[in-house]
Amino acid sequence: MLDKLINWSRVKSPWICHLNTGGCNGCDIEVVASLTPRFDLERFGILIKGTPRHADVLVATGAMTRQIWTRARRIYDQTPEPKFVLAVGSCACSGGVFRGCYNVLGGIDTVMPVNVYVPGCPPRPDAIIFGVLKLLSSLDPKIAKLVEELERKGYGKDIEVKGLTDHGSRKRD
Amino acid sequence: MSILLEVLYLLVFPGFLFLIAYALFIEYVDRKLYARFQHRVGPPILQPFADIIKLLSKEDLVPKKADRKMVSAIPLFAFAAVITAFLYIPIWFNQSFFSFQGDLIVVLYLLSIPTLALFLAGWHSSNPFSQVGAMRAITQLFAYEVPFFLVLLGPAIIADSWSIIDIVNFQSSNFWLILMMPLGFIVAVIALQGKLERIPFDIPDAETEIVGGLLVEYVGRRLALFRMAIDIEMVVGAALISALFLGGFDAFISVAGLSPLAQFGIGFAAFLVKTLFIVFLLASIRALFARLRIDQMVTFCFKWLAPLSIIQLLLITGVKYMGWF
Amino acid sequence: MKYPGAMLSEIWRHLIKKPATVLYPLERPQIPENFRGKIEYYDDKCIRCGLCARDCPSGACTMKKFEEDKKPRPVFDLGMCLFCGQCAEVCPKDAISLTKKFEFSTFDKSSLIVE
Amino acid sequence: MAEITIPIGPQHPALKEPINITLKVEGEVIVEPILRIGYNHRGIEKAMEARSYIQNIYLAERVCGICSHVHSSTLVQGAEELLELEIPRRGLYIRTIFLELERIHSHLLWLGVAAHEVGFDTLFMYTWRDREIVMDLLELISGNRVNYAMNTVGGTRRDINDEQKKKLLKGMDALEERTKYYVKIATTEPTFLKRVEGVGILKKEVAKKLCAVGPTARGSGLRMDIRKDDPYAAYDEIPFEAITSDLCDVMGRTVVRVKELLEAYKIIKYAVNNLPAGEIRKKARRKIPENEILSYTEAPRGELLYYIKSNGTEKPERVKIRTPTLANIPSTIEMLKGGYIADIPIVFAAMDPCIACMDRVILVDKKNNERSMNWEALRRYGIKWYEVKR
Amino acid sequence: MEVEKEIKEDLLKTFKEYVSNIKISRARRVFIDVKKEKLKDVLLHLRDKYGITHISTITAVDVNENIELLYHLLKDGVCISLRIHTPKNAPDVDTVTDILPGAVLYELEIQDMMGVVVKDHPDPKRLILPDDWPDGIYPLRKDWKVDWVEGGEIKEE
Repeated sequence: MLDKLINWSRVKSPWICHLNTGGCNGCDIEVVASLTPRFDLERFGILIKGTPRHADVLVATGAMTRQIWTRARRIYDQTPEPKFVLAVGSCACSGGVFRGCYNVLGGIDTVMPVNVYVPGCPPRPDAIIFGVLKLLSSLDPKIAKLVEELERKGYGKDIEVKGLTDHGSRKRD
Repeated sequence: MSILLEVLYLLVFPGFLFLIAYALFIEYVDRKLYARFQHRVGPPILQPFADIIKLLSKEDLVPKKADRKMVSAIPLFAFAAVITAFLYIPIWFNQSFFSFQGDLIVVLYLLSIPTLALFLAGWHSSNPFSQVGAMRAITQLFAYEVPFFLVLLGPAIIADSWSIIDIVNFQSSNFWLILMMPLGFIVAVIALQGKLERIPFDIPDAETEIVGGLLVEYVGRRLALFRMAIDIEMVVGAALISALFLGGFDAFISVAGLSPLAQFGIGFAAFLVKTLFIVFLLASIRALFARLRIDQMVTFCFKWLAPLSIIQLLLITGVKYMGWF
Repeated sequence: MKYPGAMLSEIWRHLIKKPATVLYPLERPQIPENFRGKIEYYDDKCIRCGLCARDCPSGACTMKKFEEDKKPRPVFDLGMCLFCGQCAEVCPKDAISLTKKFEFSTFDKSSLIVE
Repeated sequence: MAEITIPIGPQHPALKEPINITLKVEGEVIVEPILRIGYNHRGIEKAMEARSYIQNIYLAERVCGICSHVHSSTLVQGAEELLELEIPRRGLYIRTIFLELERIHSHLLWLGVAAHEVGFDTLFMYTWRDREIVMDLLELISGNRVNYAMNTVGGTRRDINDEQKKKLLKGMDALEERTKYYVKIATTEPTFLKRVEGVGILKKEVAKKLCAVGPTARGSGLRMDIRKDDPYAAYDEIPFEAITSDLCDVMGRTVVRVKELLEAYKIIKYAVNNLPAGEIRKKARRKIPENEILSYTEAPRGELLYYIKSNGTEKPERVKIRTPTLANIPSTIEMLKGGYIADIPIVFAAMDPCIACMDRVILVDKKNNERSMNWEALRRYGIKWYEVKR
Repeated sequence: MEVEKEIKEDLLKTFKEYVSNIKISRARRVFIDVKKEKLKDVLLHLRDKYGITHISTITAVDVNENIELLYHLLKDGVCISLRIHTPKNAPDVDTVTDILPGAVLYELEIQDMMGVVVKDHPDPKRLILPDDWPDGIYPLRKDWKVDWVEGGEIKEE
């Protein structure tokens, strides 16, 4: 019962800390854009926190540069358990277009374990939200079902899921 | 029997459980309003609750250099202070359980404790950000505390009593004091905003300047306690202002002949409506302004708020001296 | 004229307006027709010319030799792809196209390889 | 009271270009900022030498995600000049429309971020909501919200059809109305004005001496706009004004950016209404003859410079990129001197590399080399602070 | 085109054999070869006579035995590029920050990336490359191929 409650709270309140490891800003502004009225991450209970101490999810963007990787690693260590890492953008997944440059180590996963990869250059804010959902789907079977459906149908119109957010399935015109 | 009732008062209503639930609800209302002002959807209703549970279940970290005992004790201290303060504020009928002559001063005193606790917390977590935040918090404390105290003195002078319940009773038999001292009400709301460290006075934890400010190093359940303490402080502040200026549980209806249950219902409903109204005002202020710099904040408080509250006080004493009340 | 709270009417008006939020995933965003999303590759059209791999800026597209094929054919690693559409542009036979699909986050990087 | 040193950065999440500034401060007043950059150094110039021009277009777009189109335009423009290629007018007009759309998106973003720096979150949310109009238009035409991949050597890759034209015009009208409202807010809201007026002062002579560029220079009254001085793309045919302001502070830079927004709407409307017919691109050779070229453009942040040296193959011999932010850093250091710690974000944002927040400030007492202050030091800190303030 | 021609004539007259190879590649683009020791005089002359104080950047190019430095000066859209050469085995150049204060960062940049020693620089320090980058490796030189440079270690705070 208590486990269930804790699990529920973790699903409902994933606070994120945004970490730029040397990207081109494209993904960064899309992460910030996903906070703004059009996408509004707060409806999932997500808040962006400036300090890794308060965060549950590290959202890392950009290829890992040689100058910053020690600090990135320290930030990862400072985040309290349970923690997750979301690699947003192709650079964060693998180094992307900068792979092979002398000052780039590669993707985020060269320095810290990554839970979910969100490819795209940059991914749409929707895709970032989907990445977060994908991450949460490992905690909550209800979201897992939704994610599966989204993946299967791809871009479709008739997906109906209730109870994901407490706004119900209110449809807009 | 009376001991049982007392325990019930303390733990369930209006004490511990109700207060926590209501504080979390108020936080939800505040965040939702803020989001709607910004044309967003905002968080779901159980969001604050989920945040707290999650924080309670997080791993516990204390920075190496920090003083472990202090770091653990301070949030509890702040939490206890605000919960105690609430017990003196009447919320549904004309006697608060712990009311006594002079409880207004006790409440004001207890309401200052969270800020001091925040200062100590920032200071003892040995992070430079939080130390800068602590400095700013303590500087700010002196700025808003003066007008806040001065302006809350007014109702006490009018009603000739240091007891909140007397002031409320005075209002229900005469009129709401906001009619007599609108200036005081405005100053009180602004000063409360400063007390709660929200925009435009969120200088101690200015997120874009010093990251999380005071609470940078706070993790898990200590952070949860602090968040809760600040939420409860908001409830207590709103309830205090509504009791002193908006007539507390008074709802224009004569409750003399009604059954105790109906009396309770009406009074409680009035309490809810009034506190929510004040939260609405607070949320509007938060959405309307940019953050001030610390020196601008201090100047603002001493140049505008303090003189205004003194003018209000002089007016009140004049009225009192003339013997109109 | 300077007065505090210049935005008051605006914020209170927004209180009764419907939020600007698109409630993804309950409702879907408008994806334009020529969106550059997930890459699709049609093996039957491909003539194995290797132009796509030559022009790929990030090395996401490489020519890989398979057992059953005589010539190497392109393999796309979406974990490196920039979704610029250069490969689709140079392809003489339209064997590569960029779809409107953007939801392909994954736990496992190897699942991002399109063959 | 000893001077204390505060290193800011580099890895802050919202920092667009990770940067580290070490500040020597007295109380809350900055005495001397020291700079350390390169956290975002990825070795692009070296990488460009190993890639063909076609591949470099997409690499150049990723130099910066906000002004991606202007980077690729500069590169492509240089390559076209080396090839002595005549570009179809329609292609140039479409390129110009994108350059201006990008300027709108960047300036709106900046306005929001600046509001966020001073804690005015509501304005931040509103501007970013309205920015979505531009993002939608960009996505509608190019297929991506941030990196448009519209340029190629010889023209542009995608055309604008009639329906898209209509949407562009409609979007510009809506944005113009909103921008005028923001101008009203930004000039009447006293708490906002208090944070931007008289902050981060950069005198005209100093700006000239330190080679400031873009809105930073124009906000100090220096009239320098590459679009006017050295017209590229279709700017020689489109009427517009170069904006300057003599306020010399953050407010001046705000005024310049907001007025530039209004100009940009006009430019786009003109370009859409007068879009020439014809094709959008010409076929270009892959091998580029040996020569050298300087390609200047006016990015949203200031002048952008590419020096391209070709060697007759399909790969460049040397590409040198000078971004406007680097040019503005000496001026920003000048602005920070004598300011308050609390003003760092907004002063920095005014240059538009945008430190949205700072991370890991470590206070080091210079004399004792201690990491924190004791109570006595704290008391003195407070007293000193007020003395300095007075 | 008048300004460019005027500058060309004027420089040829004033500095004679110290300047050569003046090329006006198109309107508003001038490339001038200058002898290394006369660079500062040319800069002073341009500053005092034409009011050119804006330096866009300094480009360093690796050309076989020499390293070529281009000082791009800008005035009202007219870009004048002064080209000097310095031997690759011992590249050095005098600082120009006393004439053009805006060149501070660009000089550090060429020092980092090409190994050109800037003499009398007011604040010589590493600007762009990582702190643990080995000395003597300059990434933009042609003879250095991109290969792996050993990474640093996490330092205790």
